[in-house]
Amino acid sequence: MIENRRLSGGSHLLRVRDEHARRDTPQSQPGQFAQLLAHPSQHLVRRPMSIHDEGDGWRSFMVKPVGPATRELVALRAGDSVDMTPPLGKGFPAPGELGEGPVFLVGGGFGVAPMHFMARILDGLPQAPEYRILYGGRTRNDVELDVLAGVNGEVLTSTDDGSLGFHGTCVDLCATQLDALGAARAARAVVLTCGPHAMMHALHGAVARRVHALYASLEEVMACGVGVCMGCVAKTRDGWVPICTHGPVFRSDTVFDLEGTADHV
Amino acid sequence: MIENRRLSGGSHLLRVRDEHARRDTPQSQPGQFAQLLAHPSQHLVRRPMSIHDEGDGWRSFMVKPVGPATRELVALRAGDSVDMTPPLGKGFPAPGELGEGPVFLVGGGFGVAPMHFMARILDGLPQAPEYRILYGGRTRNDVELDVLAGVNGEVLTSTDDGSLGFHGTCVDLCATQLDALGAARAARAVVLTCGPHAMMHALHGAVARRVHALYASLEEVMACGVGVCMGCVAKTRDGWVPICTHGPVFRSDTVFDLEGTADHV
Amino acid sequence: MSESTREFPIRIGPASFQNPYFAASGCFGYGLEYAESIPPQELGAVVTKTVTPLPRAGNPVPRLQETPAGLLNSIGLQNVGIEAYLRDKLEPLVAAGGVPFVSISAATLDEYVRMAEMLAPYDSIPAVEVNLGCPNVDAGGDRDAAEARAVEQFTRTVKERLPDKAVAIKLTPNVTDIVLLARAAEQGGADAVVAINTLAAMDIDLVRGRPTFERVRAGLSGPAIFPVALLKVWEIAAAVRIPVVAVGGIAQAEDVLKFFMAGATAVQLGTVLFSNPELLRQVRAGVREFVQARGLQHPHELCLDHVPESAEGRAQWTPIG
Amino acid sequence: MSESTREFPIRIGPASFQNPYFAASGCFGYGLEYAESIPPQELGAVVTKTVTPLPRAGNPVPRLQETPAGLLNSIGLQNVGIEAYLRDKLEPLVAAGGVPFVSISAATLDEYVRMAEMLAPYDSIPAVEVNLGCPNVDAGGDRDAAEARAVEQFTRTVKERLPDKAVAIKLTPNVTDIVLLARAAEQGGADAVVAINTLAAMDIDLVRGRPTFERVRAGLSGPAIFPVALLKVWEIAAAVRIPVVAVGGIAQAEDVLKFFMAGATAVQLGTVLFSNPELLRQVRAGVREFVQARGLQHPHELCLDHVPESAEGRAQWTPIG
Ligand SMILES: Cc1cc2nc3c(=O)[nH]c(=O)nc-3n(C[C@H](O)[C@H](O)[C@H](O)COP(=O)(O)OP(=O)(O)OC[C@H]3O[C@@H](n4cnc5c(N)ncnc54)[C@H](O)[C@@H]3O)c2cc1C
Ligand SMILES: Cc1cc2nc3c(=O)[nH]c(=O)nc-3n(C[C@H](O)[C@H](O)[C@H](O)COP(=O)(O)OP(=O)(O)OC[C@H]3O[C@@H](n4cnc5c(N)ncnc54)[C@H](O)[C@@H]3O)c2cc1C
Ligand SMILES: Cc1cc2nc3c(=O)[nH]c(=O)nc-3n(C[C@H](O)[C@H](O)[C@H](O)COP(=O)(O)O)c2cc1C
Ligand SMILES: Cc1cc2nc3c(=O)[nH]c(=O)nc-3n(C[C@H](O)[C@H](O)[C@H](O)COP(=O)(O)O)c2cc1C
Ligand code: FES
Ligand code: FES
Repeated sequence: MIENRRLSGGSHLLRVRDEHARRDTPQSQPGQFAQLLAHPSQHLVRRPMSIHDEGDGWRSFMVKPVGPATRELVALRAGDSVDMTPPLGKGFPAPGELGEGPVFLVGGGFGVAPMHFMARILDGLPQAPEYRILYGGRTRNDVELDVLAGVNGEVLTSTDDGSLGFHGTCVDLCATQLDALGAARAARAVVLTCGPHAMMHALHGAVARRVHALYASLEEVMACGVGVCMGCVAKTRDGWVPICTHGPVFRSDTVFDLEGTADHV
Repeated sequence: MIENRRLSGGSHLLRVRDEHARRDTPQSQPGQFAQLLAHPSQHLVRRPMSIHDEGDGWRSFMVKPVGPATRELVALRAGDSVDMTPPLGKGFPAPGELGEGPVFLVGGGFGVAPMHFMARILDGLPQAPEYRILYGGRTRNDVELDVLAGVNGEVLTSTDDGSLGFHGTCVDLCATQLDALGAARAARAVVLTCGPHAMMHALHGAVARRVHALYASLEEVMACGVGVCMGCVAKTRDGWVPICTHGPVFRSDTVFDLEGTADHV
Repeated sequence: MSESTREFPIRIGPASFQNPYFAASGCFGYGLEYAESIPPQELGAVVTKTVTPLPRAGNPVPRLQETPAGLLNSIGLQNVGIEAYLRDKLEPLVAAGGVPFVSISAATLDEYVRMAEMLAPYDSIPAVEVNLGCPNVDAGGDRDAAEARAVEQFTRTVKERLPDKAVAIKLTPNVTDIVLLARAAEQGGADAVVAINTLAAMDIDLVRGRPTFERVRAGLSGPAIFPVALLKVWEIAAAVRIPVVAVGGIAQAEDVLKFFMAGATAVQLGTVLFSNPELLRQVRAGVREFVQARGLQHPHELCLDHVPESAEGRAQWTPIG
Repeated sequence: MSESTREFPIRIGPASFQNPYFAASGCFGYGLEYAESIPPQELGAVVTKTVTPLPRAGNPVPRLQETPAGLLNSIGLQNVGIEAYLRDKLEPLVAAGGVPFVSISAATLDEYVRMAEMLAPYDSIPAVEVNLGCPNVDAGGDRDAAEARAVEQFTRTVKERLPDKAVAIKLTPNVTDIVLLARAAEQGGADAVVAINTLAAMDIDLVRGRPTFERVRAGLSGPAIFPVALLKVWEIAAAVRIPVVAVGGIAQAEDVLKFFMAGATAVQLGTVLFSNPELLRQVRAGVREFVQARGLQHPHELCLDHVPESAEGRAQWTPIG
């Protein structure tokens, strides 16, 4: 590990060495993840983490300490070793596939990590599309704006208690933003989201039909990370498929509002 | 942990903070041990380690990496935390109880650690008794003389292959030393030993009857360290007793040459 | 301090205990060995090292081997025998304010008769645990007790002679269906079942090229077995009406809370005590916090609904003022 | 590379394998998913994800939970079904040089008949593993297979229809005496027994206040269970004359060496593959070094003397030039 920086709300930004990583021709796509574990670790199974950025010789991750393995990770110091897989899964559509309309990057909690990566890539395009990051949390403490440092695009925040930015959820915020665009422009918009399942589900209900496309990055407990163990499945139109290989990013209409998923949360 | 110093043969000298420790009025006796484990650790059970020295606010240990838990310990860096029990068990007789004759401290492998502590204490006495450290190993690499740095007494070494010091075992060396003393002085000598079971057993056979007393520090796999689990027993004249509380130091004639112990090794 | 240890009292048959946190047999000696770091009076009860009709020297060394998140032991019930126990070990524990939950084991019904009769006169002993699950002895070990019929008979034999004491039957997990054994214990008149003893397992010493333990088979304990113990407790709690005392791998308050959710009336701390003498205090604090945060009065209210309602009152607790 | 993987060949019934290192069922998919880090042709065989007569969707999520040194799974045999397996999955593995050891499971004898008949014509399948130990399904799982009579019947049914293939019977450890099941498999004509499947266990989600898995009961795998698996393999190897394939918690070469000492003919790598794709190479190097250092030719020579001599030749190996 190269660097461990504590963020404003208690998450950590970890920068991990990877000789194949490249800033300008990244080996990974936003929405892809890697599996990480401290090395040595008290744990058996590496934990999936969305890629927050890729630089020359490193990749970064935003790790929220929610349990023993993530606490172990954030306790590491520069120089300690980390066990890290190559980038896994299918990320968000490439910038070229986002169409001409406005792009909304909607992140909740550590779901903002892949939004940072996407924004940084959009910023680097000769003709950056118009995009906004909508970043929501319960309270201002959950909105760790320093994780988005260096991003050019506009960042709008929302908090459930109104302590920062828009008073409400980022689902409401996104709906408001689409309202402001007008139906025609909204219909050309693409929304990318990552965050708690309930939030993404609500976002699907609120905006999927009004926009060109909504892509959501799903989360499930993982072991192998490569479609072998069948541990991390989601019900899609094609049946139960591993999130780690068929996702984690799915078009929302292929995974939400299907029979049998309603009670997933 | 305050300091981790690699010794010449691959063992490590670990200095661990303990606010109760005192150089001049040590809380522990040579031959006592503490149970150590890296913290956090991949292991469940703390490992017994003879106390190598006690200073103001610290205790030191000579750790030989022979398996996973000792390898974990020697990989620690200054500043890392260590889980350490208070001093446990019964050590060697106090200096005042060693009598007037010469004292031999016979250590094999990491068994030299408590000999360092004993020597350092003898050195500090107003009238230090005459003592010698006999330190044996298979080859010169096993004789890590730097672990005895600062000791005033004479150090004699032996190696099975003759690559350093006396050519033979430290049992032979001890016998030779006693021969040189003459029977009468030898009969007043006290021998303290710590090392592989087979070595101590042989030493008992070779010298116990010629000297005033031989004390041996036994080794057995431990869990509780306080006489609860009955895991670490040795057969003594009083039956099977926990080494961790009744020892690890025993008068050799109470534990060797009893029925049922011959096949222990 | 004694205030805080008198918390969440429980009942098992005729006996009551100031709290539901016990020490597991074999992991706390006869009760005083750990007194410096864990005063026995802070525990709900001390389940003592299993005593047998005669003293036992136990198995050859080595007797212990660490495994991933576990500990193998082949102690072989080394103990002073019931006579010396009653003469030398019982009183000091009681004098120190500890509550002895005496663990016994025997190879035959006759021996159980004799042991029960020896224990009966001691008013200072509120409870007896019958260890039917030791994998480390030849006679009277887990293999002899794998039959429901045997469990019922052993239970009845002991309970008939100890009507005023809580009699708890400790079961082996090394069976196809532990529920059958628990039901047999209930049928035999047990006041509680205790689950689980160690899992049968072994290790091999590669250097010496032979099994680590002379008896080959040893008992696996520690965090590694917690998920197994949890299932056994869950299954038993759903099937019997007597209290279930949960033991196996407890390493933190969360584990204890899970046992309560699975229907345990009390828990026993074992292997992890060897390396974490703070465990009792951590458990106490963690359970208290969780229970209070949910506005409950007693961790028994955490019990999930797999447990038949009729069984819920099995270990009625009475809030203490 | 292919030179070094052709090392310590073994035989199981009519089939031979280039080395004794297999992938465990459910831990290597249908054989190609891991190909980038673990080329299937480096394994002695790939035991495929268990296939059933019809496709199965498996159990609800969550399906996984880590425990101390272990992994709980409640996959529920999600698989494409035997038809799709034979149509889509078999050939690509064979084409890549992998050796398919096809794992099957069914709920009734009739279904086993049908599956065996479907497999019989495929010359590219040298071996079939019958999974009688899954704790995560209702019908055909470990509880149905806890009876020796059932094991013998299932075995005979499959083997009669697959005389030219190696038929291995995978047993559940969740029984009082696994040796009875192993003997029943032998009696039914099995070419090998495979031990062990996962230990029955569970976890509880404290936050949601309910069992982590919808079916409550799940299967525990990983290093935590190694000492249990080792004892089962030891006991079985001493009691039957057919080869024993060892599986359970292998995390390093030392574990594999212990299984060989306990009498295993081959081993399967499982859970630890998920986090250590180097495991196969580490095992290969570690076993080779140990065997060579002792001047042996084959790890089968490590087998200790609890195994009857008559059984030692059970998996004769022929040194390859
Ligand atoms: C595709 C993907 C991307 C993710 N990206 C991030 C990220 O960028 N930053 C971040 O902090 N977290 C991320 N997570 C979540 C992260 O993996 C979990 O928080 C972590 O595994 C928890 O481990 P723990 O031991 O600390 O906590 P535990 O106590 O084990 O679990 C806490 C919570 O995490 C879930 N969880 C446990 N194990 C796993 C596992 N192996 N896989 C997934 N979830 C698990 C549990 O269901 C539980 O709800 C991501 C998860 C997925 C699937
Ligand atoms: C009283 C006493 C004093 C000791 N003093 C020292 C010392 O000063 N320096 C030193 O390097 N070592 C000392 N040891 C030995 C040390 O405890 C073991 O080397 C250590 O436990 C090995 O652990 P491991 O995980 O590294 O190796 P493992 O692979 O677990 O074991 C390697 C060897 O150590 C033995 N061992 C394993 N666990 C234990 C245990 N809990 N207790 C005792 N032995 C065990 C095993 O039998 C095996 O032979 C002492 C042991 C005792 C009993
Ligand atoms: C060293 C040791 C000795 C034990 N001795 C006994 C015993 O004498 N009687 C008994 O009923 N259980 C005995 N046990 C089993 C424990 O009481 C307990 O059932 C088991 O270890 C599981 O709990 P744990 O994982 O918390 O240790 C012993 C366990 C260990 C580790
Ligand atoms: C995620 C997962 C899925 C499994 N699926 C199967 C299966 O389909 N069929 C089977 O026979 N065993 C299955 N098993 C059991 C393994 O093959 C193996 O018997 C067990 O995990 C013990 O070995 P291990 O500890 O090395 O993993 C599965 C295990 C895991 C962890
Ligand atoms: S984590 Fe194994 S299939 Fe996705
Ligand atoms: S280590 Fe437990 S009695 Fe000595």
